[in-house]
Amino acid sequence: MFEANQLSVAIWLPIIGAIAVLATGNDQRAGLARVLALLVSIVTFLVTLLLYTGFDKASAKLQYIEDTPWISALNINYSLGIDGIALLLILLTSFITIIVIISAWKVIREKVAQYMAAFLIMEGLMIGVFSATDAILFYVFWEAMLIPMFLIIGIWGGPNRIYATIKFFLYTLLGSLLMLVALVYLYFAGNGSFALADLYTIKLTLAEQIWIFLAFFMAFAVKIPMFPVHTWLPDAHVEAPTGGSVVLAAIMLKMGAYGFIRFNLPITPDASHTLSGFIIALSLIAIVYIAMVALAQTDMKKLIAYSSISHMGFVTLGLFVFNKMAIEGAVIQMISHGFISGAMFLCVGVLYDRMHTRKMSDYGGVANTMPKFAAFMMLFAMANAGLPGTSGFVGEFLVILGVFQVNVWYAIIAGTTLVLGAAYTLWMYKRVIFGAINNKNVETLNDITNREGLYLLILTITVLVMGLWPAPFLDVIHTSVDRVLALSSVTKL
Amino acid sequence: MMDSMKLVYLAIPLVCLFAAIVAGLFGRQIGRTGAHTITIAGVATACALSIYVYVDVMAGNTFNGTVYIWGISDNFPFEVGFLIDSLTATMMVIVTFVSLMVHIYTIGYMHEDPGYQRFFSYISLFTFSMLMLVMSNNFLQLFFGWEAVGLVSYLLIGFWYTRDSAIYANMKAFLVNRVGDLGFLIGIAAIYATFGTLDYNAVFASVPEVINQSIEVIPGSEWSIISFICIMLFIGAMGKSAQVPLHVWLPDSMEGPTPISALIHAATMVTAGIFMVARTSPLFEFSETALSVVMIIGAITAFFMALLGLVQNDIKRVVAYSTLSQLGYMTVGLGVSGYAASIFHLGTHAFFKALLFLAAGSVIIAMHHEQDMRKMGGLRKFLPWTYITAVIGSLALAGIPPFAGFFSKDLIIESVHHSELFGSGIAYVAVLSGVILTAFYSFRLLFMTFHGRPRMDQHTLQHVKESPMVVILPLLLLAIPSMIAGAMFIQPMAFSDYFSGSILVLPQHDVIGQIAEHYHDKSTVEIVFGFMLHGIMQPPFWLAIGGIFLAWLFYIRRPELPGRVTESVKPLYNLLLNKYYLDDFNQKFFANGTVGIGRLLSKFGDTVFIDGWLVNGTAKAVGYFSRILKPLQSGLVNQYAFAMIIGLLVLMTWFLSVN
Amino acid sequence: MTFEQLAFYFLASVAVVAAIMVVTVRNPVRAAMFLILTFFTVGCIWLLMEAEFLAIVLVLVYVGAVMVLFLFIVMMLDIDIDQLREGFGEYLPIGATVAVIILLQLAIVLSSGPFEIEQMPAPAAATAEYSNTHQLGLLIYTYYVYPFELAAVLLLLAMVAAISLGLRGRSTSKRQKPNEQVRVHKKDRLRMVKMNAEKQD
Amino acid sequence: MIALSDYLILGAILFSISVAGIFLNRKNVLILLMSIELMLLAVNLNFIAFSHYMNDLAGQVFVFFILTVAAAESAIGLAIIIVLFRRRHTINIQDLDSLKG
Repeated sequence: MFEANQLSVAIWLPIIGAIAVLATGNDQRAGLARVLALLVSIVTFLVTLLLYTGFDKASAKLQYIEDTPWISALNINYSLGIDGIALLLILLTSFITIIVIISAWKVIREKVAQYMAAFLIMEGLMIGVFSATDAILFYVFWEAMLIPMFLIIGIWGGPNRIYATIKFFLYTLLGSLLMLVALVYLYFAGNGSFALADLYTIKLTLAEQIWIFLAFFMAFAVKIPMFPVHTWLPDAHVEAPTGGSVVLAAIMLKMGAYGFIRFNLPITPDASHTLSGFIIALSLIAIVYIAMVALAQTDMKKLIAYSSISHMGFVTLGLFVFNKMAIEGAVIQMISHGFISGAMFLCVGVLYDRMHTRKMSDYGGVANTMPKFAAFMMLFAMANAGLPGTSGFVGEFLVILGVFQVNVWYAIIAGTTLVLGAAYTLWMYKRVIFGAINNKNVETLNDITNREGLYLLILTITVLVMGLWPAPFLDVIHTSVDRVLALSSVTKL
Repeated sequence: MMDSMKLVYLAIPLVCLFAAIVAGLFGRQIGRTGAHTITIAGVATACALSIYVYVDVMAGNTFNGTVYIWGISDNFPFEVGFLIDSLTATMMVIVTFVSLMVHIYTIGYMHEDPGYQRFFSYISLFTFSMLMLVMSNNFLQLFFGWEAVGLVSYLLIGFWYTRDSAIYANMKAFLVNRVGDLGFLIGIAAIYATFGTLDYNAVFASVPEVINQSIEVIPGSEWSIISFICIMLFIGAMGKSAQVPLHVWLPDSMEGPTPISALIHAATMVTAGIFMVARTSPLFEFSETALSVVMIIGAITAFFMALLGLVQNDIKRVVAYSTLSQLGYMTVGLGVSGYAASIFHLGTHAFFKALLFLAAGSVIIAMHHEQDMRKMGGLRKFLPWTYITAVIGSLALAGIPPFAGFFSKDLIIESVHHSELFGSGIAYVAVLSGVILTAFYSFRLLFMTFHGRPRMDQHTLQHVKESPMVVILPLLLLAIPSMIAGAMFIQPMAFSDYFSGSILVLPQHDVIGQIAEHYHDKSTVEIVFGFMLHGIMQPPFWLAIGGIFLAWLFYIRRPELPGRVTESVKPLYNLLLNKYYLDDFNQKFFANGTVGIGRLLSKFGDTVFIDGWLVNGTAKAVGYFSRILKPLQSGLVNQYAFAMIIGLLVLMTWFLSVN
Repeated sequence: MTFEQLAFYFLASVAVVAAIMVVTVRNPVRAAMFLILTFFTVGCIWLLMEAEFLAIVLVLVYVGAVMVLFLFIVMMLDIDIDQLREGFGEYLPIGATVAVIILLQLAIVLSSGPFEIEQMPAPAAATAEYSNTHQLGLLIYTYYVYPFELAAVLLLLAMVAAISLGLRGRSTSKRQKPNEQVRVHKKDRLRMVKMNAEKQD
Repeated sequence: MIALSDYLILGAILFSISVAGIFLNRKNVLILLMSIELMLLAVNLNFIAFSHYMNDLAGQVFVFFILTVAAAESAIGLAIIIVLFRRRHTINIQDLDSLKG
């Protein structure tokens, strides 16, 4: 029973748990809500960990398949199944949720149960997105996920949150509606099925493929986000509470890239090849342009948000050169960026909780009063700059190695992130952490508490392990990447 | 047997890492004594084991094996592994020995600093990283160590993080290095794309197969793939080994505490580039273009950086520029295929330059952290041990026989002399003129600091006293190899098949082989004396003597001369004082330029264009049209009814006209 | 001209004239009365077409109930008729034009042939046993039973809605109004009066 | 015999009159409602005529439902007018534009 429905358990357990958390009611029983939420998230993580241990790395097939009719009139099924790429992303999701719940422990004091529940619901929906193998099911999870995020930013966010939420919502909705159009077209163009496996076999002309590609592209590019549809991200990050930023950066951005892997590459392989130059150009612009924009930021969260966009440029670059190493690098970059950007936002959150400002000029010399924190943040900053030995390096390295085999200049331009990424990250670090104590507020800062130390330590270990020994992460995706490459190299004309 | 050696190899870096972690994470618990005890014990162990490994390698036991598989991608296993041969073993001994000396010295130098434990943790971590770098058997791990030493260097330059100049310098160092690393990474990518592997031996073995392959980087011009790879790798080396124009970070790195200037920015890390080129000699040998580039860059560095050393007044900066210049010598040596000479010089330089830095540090301690030489003078009497060791270091640096520097530097100069590579003539001139400059500035330092009248204020003068034993001991221990290492190792390193397993020199490039012909079939003692005798009859020796004499003339005999000379060549002097305006240029053009472009893009690209025009523009357009259409929504029911009826009318008319 | 035709033309012309009066008279009461007349005559015309049940329903429901309702309302509300007539005829040209065009177009369609007596002969008159009501009932209670139930619900709903809309709470009741109680300010209830202390002797 | 078209033309005339009525009475919502009733009557007339001539009772059933709806509509419409008048003391349509865009 459990084995056959393990994915469903991973999806619905946090959602049911969230209802239980909501049932604890108002803030008078906030403590209970916190403990319950943590328990639910840990159990979910264990469930997803079992997915990993039971996963057959040698098989290219989807695993943990479930298939139940849902709306039989339209031949829509509740069908789930994962490959190695989805597996890693699901693990990332359940892992980050635990971190987010711990990080919100003392910080969120109002509407605690609702906050925790929103994250748990989002966790379930995100796992749903990664495991859906029916396009409509995917779409439903995809859209439903917007709601908790919308609420998280809109309720627990900063002063300008309404603008940010509306921008976030409209941007992403615009994209996803086009995706729905493409899905409906495919439904009629094919044999009346929304199952991904069926969509992969539809014959399409090049013109059709290009239109469908562009429709999907809008949905996923907004989510990633790619230049030039990226401007919602800095605003959303700035206004979101720490946990919201973490989930947004760590997981939601990955869905766009995941969408490319699941939809664009296999459904419209010829268009993907035709338009790869365009995507690569956008990715390279993201890497260089956004890195430069990041240099100009004065707000820490904005800077990290831009850095996320720049790093996601590597993911799209890796995906569209159709080279196995580059795609594996892109997947690893997705996972690693989940940890690192999450950690960076948590670091900013630690500072924000104490000083209630994100402006770098309000800081300076934090290392004097918060040495432990400075050490943690140094590590994450270095990981963000892609230092070997941290997880940030693995993805970038593999992508550059893969891309070089395709084009020298792509690799060189992508490589500038080595300099620019280090420049903006370290400059921020220099302005915030180093230096003499800048003002009275910094002088009275307390170093991190045990709780903060706990989650930063967990992330530190993860980042280092992944950097020093990425083999366990790479091993599960080989056959899946082979499958993606095989699907994307078959012409559909 | 093999397994136990494998354990030894593993233990050497890991013991340093372990010490670093303990000192770093539990610094408060174990206290200052605990911190320096454990790290020194760690490095001493590593040093002892390295010597053991060295002896073992000399006995012919090399090793090449995998420690663990880092990850597999595209069916290629990226590995972490060790390659232990003569080159590695030599580097290991140099690194661990200098590191051990610096560890001991630090006890005295940093004893008042609140970040004592942190400092020990960092330098142990550095030793670990450097060992990983030199022991690597593949390019990936090389890059690991490469970046890791860069990180520790960054941390240590910014050790006193409250100083603005320090945190400026460390960021500069990291970023300039990163520019080099970009080239390095592209080089590694090119290697993987060409050879399908990153393992040294596998790559080197298949070099002849790809020798005719080319790559079209700029459309229309085909480059040899080997040349491309080598030049890219060398760009990495330029960053790490501070070759022009990526040298700008090294003088600024003197903001760090002196022990790390000695360890990282003189003896070991900056020579990583030299080591890397020597290690990849089987690639460089097949590209004369790349060799020429290496040689010319090295020659430029050697000469022009030496010029800058003439005008510096900060004691550490003089030594820093001399390091730059000496790195240039090593690079020239690489360029003319005298890898053995370069590694030889690397070794002797590590000893005498660490010695000089530590001696300078000792002076700085005595002067209460005053570094300006114009406020020193006459310290000979107060700091006898420091003085003696500094003299030994300076003589070695100037290349006076029989000190270590003479042998290695002369070997490089001779190699350049014998080279027939494109540009070797200019390089020869550059390194020769570098000799006189080297001698001049190193004795200028010596004279200004230790001789003449004391120029410091009375208060400081009264408190000047010789440094404690923990400071002097490393000086003495480094002075010994600075004296004898040259004579001891010239025969095995240069004139035997010492490096034959690790460095490849093609017969047509074998300059050292040509030199060696003179010393064929001679005993070590004969070679040493023969080499010295030969050296005394060559221009470099006399140039060095001339340089020392000039320094004596300028700073002892006629102290008013320097002022007069600088007056007469004011523009040149200013040019040198401002370091050829390179720093200003970099700051204005690259740093400010990039940030400026970033601000511009942020403001106009993101805020005005995308957000302002595209995003909010769409919203505004919608709003504009809705305002136009708004009056239609009058709220009056009868108007809506009119509209419906008129619509009905239109539909009916259309229907009628169709039928 | 048969009797039927005579009756039809008479009733039709009365209906048209009454309809015109409905939309043109000033007084709503009169308009309502004319509307009743229109309904009545049209009901008679329906009788001509043997739709007895609906004709009766029309008269009963509309004339008897709906129009009475109208009249009640008109008389209940104190309407300023003159003001409501202002601007009457302002749109007469366009209104008339539109009406005439629609009429013409309809006439073109209707008189174009298919509805003439030749194409659509009048059915034979029903026999005496034929009961329109019976037939309709058979249909409604069998085939259309669900819509019929729905219509019943709809009417109930309309009734409830109309009552609840028109219901005015008794003003004498002592209901509490918490929202107003909460919104009360001190100054609404409390007045500070300055008084000189009076000496008590 | 009376032709079908006669009934239909009568319906058309009644319909047109009510259309004109809507144009003419821009202010009195009551007469507007009456015009709508008139319009429905015209439609019903058509239904019954067709029902009669095509010998199909479905048309009459339809009229039946239309009458139901129309009754409900006028009941609620009038109730609304009462509430409206109570609040605004007018039934002038020109004043009822609070839903203006």
